[in-house]
Amino acid sequence: MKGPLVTTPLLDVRDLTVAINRDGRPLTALDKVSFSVYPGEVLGIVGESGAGKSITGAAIIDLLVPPLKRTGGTITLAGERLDQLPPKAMRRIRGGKIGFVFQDPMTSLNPVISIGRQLCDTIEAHLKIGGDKARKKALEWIERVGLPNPDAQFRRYPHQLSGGMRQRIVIALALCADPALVIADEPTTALDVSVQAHILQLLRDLHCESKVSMMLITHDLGVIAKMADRVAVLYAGRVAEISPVADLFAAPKHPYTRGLIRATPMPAADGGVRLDQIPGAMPGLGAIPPGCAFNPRCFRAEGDCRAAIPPLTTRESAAFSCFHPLEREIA
Amino acid sequence: MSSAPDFLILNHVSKIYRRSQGFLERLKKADASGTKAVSDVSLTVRHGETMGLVGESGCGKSTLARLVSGLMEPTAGEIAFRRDAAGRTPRLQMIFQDPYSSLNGRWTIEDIVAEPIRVHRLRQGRAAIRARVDELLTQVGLSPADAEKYPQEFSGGQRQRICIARALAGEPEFLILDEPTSALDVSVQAQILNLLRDLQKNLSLTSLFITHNLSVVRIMADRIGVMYLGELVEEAPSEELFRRPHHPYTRLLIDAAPDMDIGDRSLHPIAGELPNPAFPPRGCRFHTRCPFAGDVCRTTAPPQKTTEAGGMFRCHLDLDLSNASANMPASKAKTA
Amino acid sequence: ADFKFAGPLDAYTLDPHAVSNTLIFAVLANVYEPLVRRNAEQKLEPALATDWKQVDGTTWEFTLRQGVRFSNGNPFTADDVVFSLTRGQTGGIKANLNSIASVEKVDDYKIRFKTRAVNPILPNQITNWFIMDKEWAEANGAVQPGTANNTTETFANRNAMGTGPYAIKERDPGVKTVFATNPGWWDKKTGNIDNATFFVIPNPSTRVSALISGEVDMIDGVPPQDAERIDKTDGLRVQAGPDLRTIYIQPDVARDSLVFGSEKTRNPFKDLKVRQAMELAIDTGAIQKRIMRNYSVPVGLPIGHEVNGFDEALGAPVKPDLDKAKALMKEAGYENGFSVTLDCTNDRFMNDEATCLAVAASLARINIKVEPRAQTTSRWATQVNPPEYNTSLAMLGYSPATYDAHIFLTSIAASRDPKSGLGAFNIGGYSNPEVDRLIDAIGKETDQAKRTDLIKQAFKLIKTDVGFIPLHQLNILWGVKDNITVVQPADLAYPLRYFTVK
Amino acid sequence: MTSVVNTPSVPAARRGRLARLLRAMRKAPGPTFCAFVILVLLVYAFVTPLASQNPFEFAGMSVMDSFLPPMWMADGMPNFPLGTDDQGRNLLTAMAYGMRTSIIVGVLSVLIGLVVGGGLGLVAGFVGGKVDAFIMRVADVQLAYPALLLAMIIDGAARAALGAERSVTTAIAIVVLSIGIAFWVQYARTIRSSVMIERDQDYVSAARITGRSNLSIVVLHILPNVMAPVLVIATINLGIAIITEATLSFLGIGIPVTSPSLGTLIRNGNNFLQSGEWWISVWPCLVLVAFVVSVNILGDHLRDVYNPRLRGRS
Amino acid sequence: MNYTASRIMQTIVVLLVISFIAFLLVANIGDPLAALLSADATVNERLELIARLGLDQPLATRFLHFLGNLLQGDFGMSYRTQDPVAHLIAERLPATIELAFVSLLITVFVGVPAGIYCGVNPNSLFGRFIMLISTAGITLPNFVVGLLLIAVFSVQLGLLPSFGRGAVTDLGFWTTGLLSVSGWRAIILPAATLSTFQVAFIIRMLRTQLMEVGQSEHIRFARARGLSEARIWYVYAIRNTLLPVITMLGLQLGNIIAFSVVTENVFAWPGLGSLFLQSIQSADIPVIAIYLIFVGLVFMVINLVVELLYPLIDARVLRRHS
Ligand SMILES: Nc1ncnc2c1ncn2[C@@H]1O[C@H](COP(=O)(O)OP(=O)(O)OP(=O)(O)O)[C@@H](O)[C@H]1O
Ligand SMILES: Nc1ncnc2c1ncn2[C@@H]1O[C@H](COP(=O)(O)OP(=O)(O)OP(=O)(O)O)[C@@H](O)[C@H]1O
Ligand SMILES: [Mg+2]
Ligand SMILES: [Mg+2]
Repeated sequence: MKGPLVTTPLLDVRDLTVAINRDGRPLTALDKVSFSVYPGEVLGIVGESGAGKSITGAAIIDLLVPPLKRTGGTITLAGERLDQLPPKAMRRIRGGKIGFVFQDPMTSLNPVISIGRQLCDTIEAHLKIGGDKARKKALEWIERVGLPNPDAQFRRYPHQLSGGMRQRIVIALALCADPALVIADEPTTALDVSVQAHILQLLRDLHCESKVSMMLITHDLGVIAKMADRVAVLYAGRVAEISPVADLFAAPKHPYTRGLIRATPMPAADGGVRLDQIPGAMPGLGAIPPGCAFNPRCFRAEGDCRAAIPPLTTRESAAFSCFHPLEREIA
Repeated sequence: MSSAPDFLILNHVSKIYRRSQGFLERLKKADASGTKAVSDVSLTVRHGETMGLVGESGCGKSTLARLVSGLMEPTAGEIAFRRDAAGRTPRLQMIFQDPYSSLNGRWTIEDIVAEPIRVHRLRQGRAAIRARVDELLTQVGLSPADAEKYPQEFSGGQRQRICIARALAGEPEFLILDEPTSALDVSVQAQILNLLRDLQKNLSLTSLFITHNLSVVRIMADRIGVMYLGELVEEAPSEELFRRPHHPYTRLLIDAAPDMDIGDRSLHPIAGELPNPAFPPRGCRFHTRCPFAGDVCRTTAPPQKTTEAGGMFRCHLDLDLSNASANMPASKAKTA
Repeated sequence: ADFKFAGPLDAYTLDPHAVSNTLIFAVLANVYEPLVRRNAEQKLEPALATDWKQVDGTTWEFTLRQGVRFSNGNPFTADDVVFSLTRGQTGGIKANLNSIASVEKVDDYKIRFKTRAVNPILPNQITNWFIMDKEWAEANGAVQPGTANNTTETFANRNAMGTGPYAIKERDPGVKTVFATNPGWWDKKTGNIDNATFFVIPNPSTRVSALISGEVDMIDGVPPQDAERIDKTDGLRVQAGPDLRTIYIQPDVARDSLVFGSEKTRNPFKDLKVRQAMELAIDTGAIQKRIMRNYSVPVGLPIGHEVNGFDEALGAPVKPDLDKAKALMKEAGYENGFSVTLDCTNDRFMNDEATCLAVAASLARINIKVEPRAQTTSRWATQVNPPEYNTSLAMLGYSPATYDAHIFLTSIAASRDPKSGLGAFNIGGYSNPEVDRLIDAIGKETDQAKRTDLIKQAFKLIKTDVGFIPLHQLNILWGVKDNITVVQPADLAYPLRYFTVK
Repeated sequence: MTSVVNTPSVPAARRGRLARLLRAMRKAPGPTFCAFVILVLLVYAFVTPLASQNPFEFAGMSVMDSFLPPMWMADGMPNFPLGTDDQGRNLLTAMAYGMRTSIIVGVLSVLIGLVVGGGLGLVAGFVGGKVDAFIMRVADVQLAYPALLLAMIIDGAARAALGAERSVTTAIAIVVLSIGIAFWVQYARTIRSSVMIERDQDYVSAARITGRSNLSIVVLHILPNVMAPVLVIATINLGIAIITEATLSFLGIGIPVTSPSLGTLIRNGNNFLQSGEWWISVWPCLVLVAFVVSVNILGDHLRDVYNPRLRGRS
Repeated sequence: MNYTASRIMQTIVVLLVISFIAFLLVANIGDPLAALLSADATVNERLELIARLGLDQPLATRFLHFLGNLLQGDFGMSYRTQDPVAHLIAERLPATIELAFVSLLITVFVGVPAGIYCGVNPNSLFGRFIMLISTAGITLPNFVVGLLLIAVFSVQLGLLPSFGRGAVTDLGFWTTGLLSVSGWRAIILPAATLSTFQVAFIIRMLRTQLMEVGQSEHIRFARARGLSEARIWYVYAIRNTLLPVITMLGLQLGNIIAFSVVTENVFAWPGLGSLFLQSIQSADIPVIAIYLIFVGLVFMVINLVVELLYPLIDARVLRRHS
């Protein structure tokens, strides 16, 4: 594993804040989220639905949909401040420097444009090559993501492919302009177990070949366990914990992290054992309690948790925002 | 367990979804083929038992559930419930995967939960019905005050609780759960699974639990059936199935799901893709993806075999797959 | 000179014998010629016949013009006349030729007609009977006039072959008709139109616009309300002249109850006092002023001033007198009135629908609740015309093409008689034996002065009976460019030969 | 399935209806203004006739009052604020009556379309198969014959059937019927496609498993869920119906001038546009445009609000 | 292929139904004799004509006869003009088709850009302005629009003719006004009138469709790949809206036919609409019946062609039916 502390990060996100203007009242969807991705690293981002995972991804490449708006923080990619880029330059980053894999392969491909055309368009937009060269590269990528008979696939339309094949194309589209970073937003959630394993394998192979950095957004801890080098846990728009993957499972610092792990039914668990559930539900937007967002569900919550938002504290290789972090013994 | 009486028997049940035919096709009396979503499934569920059903998407799990629930008629075979002294079949209820589409957005929670009570006349009078609704809502962890609200005001997990309350309101003897938690977050899923397990224990329900998540089915089911392309390829008591699967597909399925073991980060994709269910392969349906497939698998449908533990599987080979990931042959099939 | 003009309707067909229709005659009179025609002053003058005389009560002798050629060069002879008579008598115009029993060719340029009865006005009756080239008709299979149940189109439907001042150069039915001058015409045109194009523009607003924007030189059917606008426009004027057509209201006095109205046991219109009251209640002056914008002439008789037999004294419009009308209604026992439906057209005469409403409003003042029912002519006719006569009160218009009142008397004022065809268009079933007797006498009278006197007597009776309630005589309204002089006959024709472009 | 919007577990206390309405109005001033215009015109159309003499009663009509301009122009008279038409009718009240007729025609024809189309659409969508194919094929044919053609045909046939006995009511009935019939396809198609979606929703399966009959499922469960888009179409169709009626009267088969609709007033007034009596057609035209534009904008707004794609998952 | 065949089959059945309805109209719309006989016809003349026209036969026999004639290409004769109906329709058809064609051109060259603009910039001031205008366009009755255009462009400005087709060229089977300057000048106003509804309609369609597509996942994904906005809207998004827009336009054909009746009347345009109106006014039943069948046929054929063209626009359609 590459030591994250020795190199400078490829992507550095500091205090990223995203708000929604609902009836004139600004609601915070992301509250001062900070993390970094190092070159060649896979950063996993986990959290329950609505935790703000997708917004984080979208905010980085400035793809937030209107009621959502980035209101603060800095985003630096290889020294370049993305948050200050004009739209035109941002377009160069998107796809060119940062590839994005969407969750649902069924809806993220344009149904009336052929696979090949979509690939060529993307390649031409970034690599300044055209015509036959782009075509050749597109064919290469179709082959690289493991689709047989690239020439035939090139002419096909998305509906002629199965879900797994489409997701492969989506990945090809994200990677075909040789970006430095790939953000994959739940790349396997919509897929079946068997296909999921295929896609994860593909991502891993591509990652090994090209050393591209990766932000892997998921809510499946199993995927995290297999794929991530480091993990950021989001809760209600805030970072709960950032740890190397081994530490996260072995010794989670934040009670929420532990709750999440224990609530996940896993084959390793004994069939007779009762699942541990976290009481309550994640607060919705605008209903975040004062203090630590997790305090109403937390078994360790005390007065200070209700009074102030715990700051992100770094300890050894991990960072967490909790006043009463769990010790290794408890886990 | 095995001494309990049979509750539901499926006898060589098949379901074919026919393609809608054009006028000319019908004139030509073209072959009446279609998607054989469920093919020749025989299954017995005993009283008080939870039968789990797993398989990849499109293998016919939901179709089977709809057949059992009576929403659809099987094309062939029969489905028989145990009848009570009066010759009545047991009341059944069903809980669906999508908590958003399974509640009518124009009805209040009270009306939704009360519907089975009213239809089956389980309680008489407004007050009695309301009291029962409140009781049920409390039972699934909601508050009686929620009865006046509309489904839109609830989160997915809460909705699924409402669905459970509605199902319970019908005082079912048999409960079909079609992927009841796969739309939910882990933390909510744990809550719902716990709730369901409590209910199973307390109400001694017989149920059919469908999911594609093996971990979930392992926790929830007493016996598990594995389906592939409409066929039941293996069926065994829960622990037995995980300990010593007999069908290669079961093994591969178990391995394919990523676990939280960070010591071993290898992935185990099943080679190849699921064939089009409308045109299943000849012989053993799994042979296109099976690492052990031999010539016989490509030509002849495998026989049904029983195991000493009371399980069943369909495979030509009799493999010991108890810890197979190590000695699996490399995949031969390519992604199609 | 070239001339473009537009009207609301097109001639259905170019066949002069297929349908008896004013518009068809108006168009065809430029192409075909009758034996006797009307001049610019509407007086009879020789056309294809140079001379005619009544040999005896039932025989008329016509001398035909020599040296006349059809526009295809064929000479005009008595054969063509005989042919056209036979043809006409099998076609839709046969009613107009009804009085002729037979024709006899004396020589190539002399013919004799035998009439069924004594007929002093035969020349007046045949001004719209056009002579067609016999050879042409035979060569083109147009011997029979078109009838609706034909399976093929008659050649004469879209083509014409007459001796007139113009020939049809181009015909697009319902769209336009192009007339080109006939260089071999026997007579001299007083005007200077060489080529004329007639356009059909059904929408009145569009028609007026086309005139104002200069796309056409003349339009027919100027809505009265737009006349002022046209007059005020530089280079345009409104040419208004009397229309032969007179608009009147006729109550149904034949039935014993109202088919469309409140009275189901008695028919108030049978009461003379009610009819008198209605006549007194309708303010024709107001209608003239407001609705027709002075482009109409209130009259006291259901025939116009130009018609032979019109009596100035009788023809003066009735002065409205509401009090007297109310008194009459009271006397008749209808102080509280009754209700009745008034059947009107809404696309036939100038402002017919508005007139209809105004009449209803007038009658409301003597408590007759009139429900106006305005319909398109085709529907109105199906309902009101024979044999149904399915109306209790109808607004009608009549235009005696012969310029003679006799035709009004025979077809409208005479008691209905299906056998003889008398009174066929007597929609209200008016019947006065004395009038019938006079009509018979008029038909036989050959002395013009005596005849006119008899006509006046008949109208006097009709007037006293109030069998018809006359409203007004219409005007023909043309919008014309100032540099064009036109002649505007009262029978709606467009005599292009008189038109001059300066 | 990504739920974009997460529901707060503790739903905010329900705001009062009034407060919600006010909020909606503040968010959409345009549609609010339109709703206001519609309201004013409705009051005008339905209250004026109660408080004034019917200008179409011949008893009170005088041709001598005809063509009076609006009162602020020379020759105008204060008792005819907007002027008079060719028959001397007070345009201010005449338009109210006309508007009332137009609205009645619009509403009735929309209702007919809604009932016929809704019923057929429900059946087609729910039963499916051959019944569906048949109904939809008939719908295809119907589309070839829009209201204008239908009206001419029905009008002719009705005359043949009823003879001359033809009052204002029959005229209105014919117009309403033709426009209504021309509309049914839209409703049928919309309802059918929504029913086909709803039919497969799990809540329907749940009700069926519980033992509900097909009829009660359709009535209790499906119908309430498919009405929203249809009601939006209905609002927009109301405007179209009124205009269609106006066009019909231009062709002479609309409602008779004796108890005119707005359309008939416009058609009639058109004859006097060039002669300078602009007010006879301009006022009704303005009222018509104001009403229909308002109805349309409001309908469009409702459609956006009730967009089925955004519905349910909030 | 099979799909095509069954569609054509259904279309034929539907056409039979239409012809039956049209025939019923012939039988029931009114008394054909009223239009045929002169007013003073005797009872005998009447009976003779009834027999000659076969009106004394039972309805079924008459329908078969009508159908037989129809299939032999005999469409009957107009009562009014005593022309063969087929001739009348053939004569008027070019004018209407050219009118519809030019109005379609206007729709495409005005409506489509405006609709795209509104769809891409739904909240811009100009976009809202276009929407307001288009709402008014739907609102104003067709005849009012026509007369207004005449008042402005013919009377006030004197730029364009107010009626007729201008100079037409006869190509033998077709008369066209599109080969002469005056023909083009003459077609502008009526085509504009006829297209007001379509333009407004297509603007709204495109706007809604584009707004919907604009929010779809695949457009977001296209953005995430850094494609230019122009490419995203004009290639990726527009393609997705084509199918519904073309379908809806095809279904609007009925309205175009209906509005052409009004437009042709206003502009004295010598097309089928004028013919139909004149026929209705004079109860010319054979023309009405054939016109109705013809309109149904054209509608069916055009929509069938549109449907058969779907796969060219959107390959998904093929799969739905195969
Ligand atoms: N377009 C939007 N309008 C309003 N609220 C939004 C929008 N998009 C997201 N949100 C809100 O922002 C919060 C975070 O959403 P986000 O999509 O990032 O969640 P997520 O962690 O990706 O969840 P999931 O696992 O369901 O994808 C949620 O509460 C959601 O309701
Ligand atoms: N109504 C239908 N008509 C035709 N084919 C159908 C229909 N419903 C399902 N199928 C087909 O039948 C097969 C089995 O479908 P089913 O829904 O039972 O699968 P499943 O195992 O429940 O999948 P999932 O896990 O995605 O819910 C699939 O191939 C599907 O495409
Ligand atoms: Mg997400
Ligand atoms: Mg399923």
